[in-house]
Amino acid sequence: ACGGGSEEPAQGEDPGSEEATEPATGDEGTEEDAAGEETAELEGSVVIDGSGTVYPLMAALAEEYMTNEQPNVSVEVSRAGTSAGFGRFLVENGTDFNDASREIKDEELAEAEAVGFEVKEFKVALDGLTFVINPENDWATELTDEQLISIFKADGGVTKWSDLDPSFPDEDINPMGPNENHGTYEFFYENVLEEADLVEGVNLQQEYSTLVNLVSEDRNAIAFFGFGYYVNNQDSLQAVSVDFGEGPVEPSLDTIAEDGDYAQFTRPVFTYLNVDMAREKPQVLDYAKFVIENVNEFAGPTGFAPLPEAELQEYADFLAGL
Amino acid sequence: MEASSGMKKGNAVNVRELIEEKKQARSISQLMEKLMPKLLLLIATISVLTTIGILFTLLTETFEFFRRVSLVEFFTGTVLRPLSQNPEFGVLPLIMGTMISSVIAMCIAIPVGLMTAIYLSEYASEKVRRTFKPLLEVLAGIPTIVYGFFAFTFVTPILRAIIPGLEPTNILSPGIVMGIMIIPMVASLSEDAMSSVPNAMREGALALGATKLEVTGKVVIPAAISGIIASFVLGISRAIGETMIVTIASGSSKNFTFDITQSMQTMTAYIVEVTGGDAPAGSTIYYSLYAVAMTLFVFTFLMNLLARYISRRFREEY
Amino acid sequence: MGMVSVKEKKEIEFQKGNEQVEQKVQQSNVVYDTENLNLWYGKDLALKNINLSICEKEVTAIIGPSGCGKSTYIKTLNRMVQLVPSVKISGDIRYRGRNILDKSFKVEDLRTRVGMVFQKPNPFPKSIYDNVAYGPRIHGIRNKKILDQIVERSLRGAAIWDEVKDRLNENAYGLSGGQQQRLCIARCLAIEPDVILMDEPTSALDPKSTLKVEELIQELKQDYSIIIVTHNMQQAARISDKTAFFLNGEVVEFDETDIIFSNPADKRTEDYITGRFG
Amino acid sequence: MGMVSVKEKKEIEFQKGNEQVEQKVQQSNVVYDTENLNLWYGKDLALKNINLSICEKEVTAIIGPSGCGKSTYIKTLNRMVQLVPSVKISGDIRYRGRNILDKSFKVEDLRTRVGMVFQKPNPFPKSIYDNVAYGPRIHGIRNKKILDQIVERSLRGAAIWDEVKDRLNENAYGLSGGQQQRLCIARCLAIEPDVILMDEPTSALDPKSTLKVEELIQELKQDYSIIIVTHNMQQAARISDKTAFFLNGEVVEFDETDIIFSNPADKRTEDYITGRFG
Amino acid sequence: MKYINLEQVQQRMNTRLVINTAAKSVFLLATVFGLIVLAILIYRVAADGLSWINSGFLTGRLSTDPNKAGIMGAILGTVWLMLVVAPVTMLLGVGTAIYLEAYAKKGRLHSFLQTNISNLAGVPSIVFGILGLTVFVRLMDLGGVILAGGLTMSLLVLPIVVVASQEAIRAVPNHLSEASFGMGATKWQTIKNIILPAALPGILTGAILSLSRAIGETAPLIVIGIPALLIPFPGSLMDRFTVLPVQIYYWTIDSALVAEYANLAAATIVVLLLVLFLLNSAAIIIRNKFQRRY
Ligand SMILES: Nc1ncnc2c1ncn2[C@@H]1O[C@H](COP(=O)(O)OP(=O)(O)OP(=O)(O)O)[C@@H](O)[C@H]1O
Ligand SMILES: Nc1ncnc2c1ncn2[C@@H]1O[C@H](COP(=O)(O)OP(=O)(O)OP(=O)(O)O)[C@@H](O)[C@H]1O
Ligand SMILES: [Mg+2]
Ligand SMILES: [Mg+2]
Ligand SMILES: O=P([O-])([O-])[O-]
Repeated sequence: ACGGGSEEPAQGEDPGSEEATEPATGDEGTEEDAAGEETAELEGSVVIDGSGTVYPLMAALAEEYMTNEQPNVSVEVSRAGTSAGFGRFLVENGTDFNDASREIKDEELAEAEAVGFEVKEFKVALDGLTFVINPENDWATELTDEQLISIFKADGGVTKWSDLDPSFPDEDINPMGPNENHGTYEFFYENVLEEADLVEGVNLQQEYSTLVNLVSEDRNAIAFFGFGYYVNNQDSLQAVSVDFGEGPVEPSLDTIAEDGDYAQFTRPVFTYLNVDMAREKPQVLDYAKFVIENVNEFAGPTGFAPLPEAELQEYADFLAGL
Repeated sequence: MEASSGMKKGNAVNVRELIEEKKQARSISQLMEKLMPKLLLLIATISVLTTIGILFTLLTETFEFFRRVSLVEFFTGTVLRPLSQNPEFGVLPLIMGTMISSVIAMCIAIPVGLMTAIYLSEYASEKVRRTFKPLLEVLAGIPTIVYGFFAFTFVTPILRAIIPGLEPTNILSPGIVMGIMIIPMVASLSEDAMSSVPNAMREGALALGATKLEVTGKVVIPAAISGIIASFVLGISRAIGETMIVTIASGSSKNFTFDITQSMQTMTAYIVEVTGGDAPAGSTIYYSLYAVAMTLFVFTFLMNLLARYISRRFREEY
Repeated sequence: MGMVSVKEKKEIEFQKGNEQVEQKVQQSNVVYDTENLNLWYGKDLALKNINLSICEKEVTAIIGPSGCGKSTYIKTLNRMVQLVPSVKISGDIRYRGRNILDKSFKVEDLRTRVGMVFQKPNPFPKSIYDNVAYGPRIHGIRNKKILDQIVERSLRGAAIWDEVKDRLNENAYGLSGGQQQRLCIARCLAIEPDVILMDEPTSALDPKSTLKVEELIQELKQDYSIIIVTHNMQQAARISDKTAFFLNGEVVEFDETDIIFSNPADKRTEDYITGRFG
Repeated sequence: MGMVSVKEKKEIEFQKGNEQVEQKVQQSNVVYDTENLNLWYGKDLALKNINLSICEKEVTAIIGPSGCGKSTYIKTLNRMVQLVPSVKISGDIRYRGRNILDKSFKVEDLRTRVGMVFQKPNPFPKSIYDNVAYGPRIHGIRNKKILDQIVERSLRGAAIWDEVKDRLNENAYGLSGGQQQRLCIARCLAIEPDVILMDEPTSALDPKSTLKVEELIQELKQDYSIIIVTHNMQQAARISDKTAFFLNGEVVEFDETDIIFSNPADKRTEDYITGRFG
Repeated sequence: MKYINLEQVQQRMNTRLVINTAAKSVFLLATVFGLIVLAILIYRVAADGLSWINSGFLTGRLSTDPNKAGIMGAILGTVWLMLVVAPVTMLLGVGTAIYLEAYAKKGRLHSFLQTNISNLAGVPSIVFGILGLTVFVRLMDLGGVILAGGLTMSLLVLPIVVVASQEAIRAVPNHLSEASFGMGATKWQTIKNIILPAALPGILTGAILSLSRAIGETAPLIVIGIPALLIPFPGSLMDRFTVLPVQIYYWTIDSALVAEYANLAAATIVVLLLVLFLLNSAAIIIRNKFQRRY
């Protein structure tokens, strides 16, 4: 079982290609392992760092695992940001998992190879890139994706609301978002702006709390970040409904799902596993299995849309093979 | 001595003989006598090792940083975009943030601190002084994280109600709160300096018919000026090194501006941001952390030297 | 008025002796008149029923063993003693007829008329010039010419002008102890006081400087009334016109200096003067 | 040996006078013998060519004006003066024949034989018992019974036993100044010294306590050699057998106390004693 | 000739006295200002946090759910940290102070050590964090564990203890050690038996103050790396940990995510301030109780 699993996943692996793993052996392994582990008291620690966006989901999972599954295992979750997290992940004896709100980069994979360990990517949930504005802002509640991009793009030609629509106020727009430390920024930069420069004067912040505050107190502010940060602050923020061409779509758990209407601004969030660690340390493997088994249950409450079961099953199979 | 010990009235004990007898036992104390200074010197060198450790860690990595980024770019660049695709490493925005927050802080701390010191040292009764000083010391003992929380959740909203256009994270609010935090330091050190001016001098002035204010302004403060200025300088170096208040309340925009209503980042806050858990070793941004820390270290080091110089140089002889 | 040490009631003869003293004292012009003065530090009675009259243009010495209340008494005369918060006072002290313990009497006012020289020279850490000009300045004299004149006159008056005239802008702490003390006297003269109080002004000085200050006191008494505390009996004998002997917060005897030292009325005075205690 | 104040060479007669003194001094047993002692604080010569012999079971008083080197000299006798880092010494001091300035002479040894009582009573902030037991303890005596005996005997010796015997475990700072000073003497007796050095032991005490300590000194001299510094001439006259008069770091005169006070050989001694300076 | 015109002096006297009184009020106001801020700060924090403090909060484990979250882990982390900081700082601090005050000759070495210490006192805490990260976490490969954090903190507060102990030792009057030397005691005997006991209150006060500084420090620990979620309680020096101020930090910046975190932060601040208040009271009591009587 080990041989099958270990060959493929490392490089540039597309989650889709996992179909290649043999389900049969995997199943057996899972049952055995599961049977063994239900009684086995594990101990040791699991170390997780990375995305602040994914943090609430992973923290909730970790807490559940420690309180109800394996009380002697210490799962510590940090949230340095996706890239900073990879910094700790891609070293010898680094972290076991790295949460990411963007896909791992080729350079990063290469580094893992250089250090000499295998990386496995798990999509864990779906996040809708949400644009938020001040509750007092009653004009920009519905915008087209183009308008949004033009606000944030360097040569979008938009600095005032009235540049978008003459009926809007003649006031400066204050665009803002998370800084380059965050996967959210990179997703936005690469997938939405398609690597065009950001507008001069965009306010990039390290902490999401700062952004929430900024927008909640500034009627000309507009910011982007993960859906979860919006859900938790609906009192002080409102989300922009985005018109992708077929009428405005409000981001919600339904619309940001894989086939929802908001899917264009939806992105998967990931956690990356150091497979060698999982092989070495039973608690890491066990925890990985736990995450895959339970992630959908925790996604909704923490502001993420769940993944299709099939996708998760593939991961479960892969883990069973370790 | 032989003669003297014989005739002691006490018949039971002869201390002299006992002492002579125990002389051998004293070889242990003789050993301690030789050993302790060496042991203590060893302990005392730890503090030197600490300084060496700081310099060593900062310097090697800083050196590496400057192999990647030129000194000129670092010290003259007004743009800091370490994480960007085409990163820029100008430290000036951070220096600006640090300077502005410190200046704001000192605008609060110096006048209020000095006046507090004057009140406590010259006007307050002994009883008042004995209640107020510990209370102020409490203010000094509050962890800065608490001040950060206070700045962010209390002072900023109030300021925003007063000053339109003030951003939710700005350099003004942490600057003010930092000033409040430093008041006790300035007050306490200045008060020490002023109380150590001999009473004889006050009496000399009072006996000429001077009022308390005149005694304070023309005799006590001039006599204590070195200690007072040193307290200011130490306050500034505290402000420069302060971390949590600015990290929480001034945001992380690396603006190069004089506009205090805006979010700015200080050197310390930058270090927190970049380490944020653990810095990715080996990248330029990782090294930039050390370069900024080195700059910060040099800043505060110079301030401390200045404080020492002032308190020596301008000490009034009396 | 005069010296009355209220002891146990039996000492009636002793009291009689004092009445004679009183008469002598009244012959000249009285500057300070202390009546039934009691002073407490917290609960400790440090001055007990002091009655004493100080006359104009004389040197009055106050002697007594350590802790007997000499400094306390002299500091009461310009109310400096009230800088100690626990001090409580009862009785009257009239300075030229007005009760200085009265609320309406401003201490600042009193102290511009009654100068004080302390045991340890205490110049300000300023230039010699600024030290002397300090008093006139706080009283509103800004005119440089007038200040120059005052400074020169005061330094001359304190017999130190020649020694410092070329270094008026140097720090006063560059002077020797004796010079510093004379500078302090000059500083005190600059506000043109009426009375000068001196609390052991030479006890921190070497014999030579002491001599100089003693000579100076002799000169000053032409123009000022001087009250000097000393625990050097020889000094009291040398320079004073009248001497008061304090013991345990009381005035044991107050009389012409000659009489005190040659023919004291009280046994304790004699014991003290002949060095039998203290 | 003996007292030789080497002044300018002209003062030959003066020298002659001293030789007579020398002879007198040699009559009794010598404990301390100071020869050509010079002592510098940094560059300041504080003791100039001191020659002095101290005899057993006598009280030797050292008098002189402030700053003349009295404390410096007495502290040289147990090498406490060397706690000041800048001190440099030349000359010889022989204690019972051995040069204490010699490297091979352990100061700790010297100081167990030569006790010292200081100007201000300086008991340790410990109980009365522990104060007295301190010395024996550091010298290795731990036996409680022996310690008890030593403590009692020492306190008795210092004439304070009756006052403190019921409160041996109370803090020494609860005692009055005079009691504290006698406690310090007891502490010093506890290591059964041969010589006791006293540096103005009564200058911080009230007259009553002073008297007690003076009486005590008179008693102690039965068993100990005592060297006492005082600036109270009357005290020196009252209690000492011999008196040395110091001036500006030199010994001006050293002789029987009676002679010094009634018929001093040197004009300066006379001037000082009659209060003409200081 | 009189230069001083008594009448003019009299007239000016009133103005001068009024100015004096006015200035006094301004100075008093300034003094009170600091205390008012203190009062507001405490009131605000208490208002936000007090109702959240209950036994569950104090003894519970950390949680992402604000209603379940407890700070026992952070409290224990703080205690563990102090178990490192207290002995290490005391040993190093008092040792250094004794050396400087009693042994080092007043010369180059002495002034070098002294300068070094007062400069260290002025080095920002975050730089100590970097030192700890580089030396203890990476070089000695301890990781972000209690020992590494404690050693970092010890170095950070070392100057406080050194300076306080030096002052305490210096305040022991010379005549006490002279008395001891006079009995034939050696230097170390004198230090051990006389100087240290007499200086102890001052040393303890310094130690407590340094501990309270260490308890409140956040930045160096953040630099060393402290997990945002850590549920198990630390049980040894080599365990990862979190402490009260770091927990306050995370809850403050996460208050955007879950509003109640702000209350948790406030409640934790109340606890932290309480701890510091107790420590400081202890320091004051020690200071007053053992007020020098010599
Ligand atoms: N500030 C004070 N608080 C309490 N008691 C004091 C104070 N100043 C002096 N005393 C007490 O008042 C008494 C008289 O003291 P005072 O200083 O007047 O004596 P003195 O005669 O000047 O002595 P000396 O010759 O030593 O200067 C003493 O018992 C002293 O202890
Ligand atoms: N530690 C020191 N460093 C430098 N000079 C000192 C020191 N101690 C004393 N002196 C100087 O040595 C001289 C003699 O001082 P000493 O203390 O022996 O005088 P003294 O006769 O005991 O005076 P007093 O009666 O005031 O106690 C003085 O000029 C003094 O200034
Ligand atoms: Mg006095
Ligand atoms: Mg002396
Ligand atoms: O915090 P991030 O998920 O945007 O990296």
